Amino acid sequence: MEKTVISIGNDHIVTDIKERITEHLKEEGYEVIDNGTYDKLRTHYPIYGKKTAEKVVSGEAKFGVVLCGTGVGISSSADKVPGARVALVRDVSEAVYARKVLNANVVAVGGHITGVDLIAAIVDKFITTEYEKTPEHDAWISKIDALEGPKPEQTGNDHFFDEFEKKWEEGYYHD
Amino acid sequence: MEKTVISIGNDHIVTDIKERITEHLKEEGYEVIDNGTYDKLRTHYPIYGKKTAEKVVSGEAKFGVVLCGTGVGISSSADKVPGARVALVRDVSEAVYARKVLNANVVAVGGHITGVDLIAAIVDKFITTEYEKTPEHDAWISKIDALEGPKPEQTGNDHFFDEFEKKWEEGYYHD
Amino acid sequence: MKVVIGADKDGAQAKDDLIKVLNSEGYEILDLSKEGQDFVDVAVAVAKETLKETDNGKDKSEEAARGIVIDKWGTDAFMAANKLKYVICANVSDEHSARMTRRHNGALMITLGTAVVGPELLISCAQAYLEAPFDAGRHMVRIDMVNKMA
Amino acid sequence: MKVVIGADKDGAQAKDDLIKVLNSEGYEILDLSKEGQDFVDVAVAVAKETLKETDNGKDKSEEAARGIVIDKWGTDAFMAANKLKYVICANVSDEHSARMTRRHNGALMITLGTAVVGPELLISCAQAYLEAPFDAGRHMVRIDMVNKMA
Repeated sequence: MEKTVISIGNDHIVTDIKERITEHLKEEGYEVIDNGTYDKLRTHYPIYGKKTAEKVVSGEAKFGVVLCGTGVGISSSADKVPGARVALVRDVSEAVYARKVLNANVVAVGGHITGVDLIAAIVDKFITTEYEKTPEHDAWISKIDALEGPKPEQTGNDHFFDEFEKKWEEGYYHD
Repeated sequence: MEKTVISIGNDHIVTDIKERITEHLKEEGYEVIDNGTYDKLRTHYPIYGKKTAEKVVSGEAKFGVVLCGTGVGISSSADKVPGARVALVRDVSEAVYARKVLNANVVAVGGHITGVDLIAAIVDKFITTEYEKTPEHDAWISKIDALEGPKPEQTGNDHFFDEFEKKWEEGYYHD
Repeated sequence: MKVVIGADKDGAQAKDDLIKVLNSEGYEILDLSKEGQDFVDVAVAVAKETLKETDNGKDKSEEAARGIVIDKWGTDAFMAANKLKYVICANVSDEHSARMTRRHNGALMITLGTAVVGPELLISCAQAYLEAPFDAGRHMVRIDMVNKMA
Repeated sequence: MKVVIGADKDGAQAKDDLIKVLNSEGYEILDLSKEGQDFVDVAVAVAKETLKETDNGKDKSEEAARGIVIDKWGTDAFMAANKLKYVICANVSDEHSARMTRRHNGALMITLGTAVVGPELLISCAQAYLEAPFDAGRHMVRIDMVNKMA
């Protein structure tokens, strides 16, 4: 039997939390595509939010999981991927709702807001809850889809953020 | 100026989280009494809940912080220390309420339920919020105090749980 | 399973809503709420009745009675209830804690605060608590320790 | 500071309560709620108005307008709002996220779900968001990246 594939991504703040969730998912029998980041070196959440969600939309993975400190930055980036429907949550019941009603395909949690056991419980329930297809639910999803703008050059483009990484390396951005 | 002293305790599940909160408190200028446990070796939360709360009631520390997976086991134990008023919380607003209205002196958080940054925010606000003394608040505290039973041999007794540790080592308790 | 429930005025609406759900799921409800009770009164009433129903908390079987207190803040009723001997009470605002506190702590009762827990989350926490089994085993040593504390 | 607020029917009561608090604290409130709106309508209305008030989110000063949406689940309005270019929206249910998402993400707006967030927590989250400054600095590179996404 083929394993269900989960695409996961995070920023450098919560790499340790990502590792624990990845281990948990593998123990539960899932295959995990880890989109990074892989260490604690300062980097930028949109890179990983975009990568993780694109793997879900392309069909390489069934669901996505994204984590940063509060979950906001990486989930906002992931949600801007066409076809991604991202739920940022702190409770199991929200994750269930997002699956049942909105057919959400990426779940986001704040790795420094929510503890590892509750994150695992949220992710487990998210990836095992089925979408409840109804005309009302379908209509909401279409309404959300219709908000997406045109995305030339964005999808699958690994160099989409290069200009900003260059400016970052040149010291343009600083505290 | 003397530093405010915080008494902290945890079970073996969340030692890493305790270390991060202890570091944070020291950075903020607090003195920390770490009552253990100090590693990940399986042990029992009532030992550390009792120790941590007793240091607060005796006056050695101004406030206590207790952590286990969900926070429940260690906070229930801490609350059974005479004079301890323990608040188990997942949000800053609950911690503020417990200080203002109940003069809570120990705060408990689930180290696997709540993330480190939110735990730090909760603890910071707990130890900097003043009790708002009113006749109604005083009356509630007296009413809670009056629920405490007699505690012969319990207070300050480091051997109080020895009988159970002995049975544990003998293999009496097993899954 | 008998569920012993109590609420003060701030928890009354949530309590009534929860009872409707639990009734429809076949739980037997004992509602101890009375006019004029504060959070201490409610916590103590629910704790004492649940202790009585469970042989001082020793009966942790799947059918054993459990207690639920709903007030504004939860953590205040939690503080009061745990003062009583044999009471292990959890203040709960997430489903995972609700489940694990029965599994690992064999919690006799939970408290839920409407100031922080929204109505849907409150119901799903109560359900998670009531549906969870007690794992016993190694967890009993900690419970024996807590129960020795007066 | 102008606060652009919207609620669907499930968020209406909490929205009215929040407006009372914010009015007493001197915020200027623009309530966009209208009969018959669903969570997508509310999210889009608040997002577009807040974008307009802030030069597409570029004005992140302490006085810059901010948006707040209250509905049943929060995470649905979050999903809709973030689809719009230049919108960085946070679904919030704790005070620390509420504060940090303004400081680090410069969040244009937040969503709050009454199903999971109790009324006191909801108000304290909204206050934490509105009171937080934007840290700019290194955080701008991430915001520039998000804003390039359509």
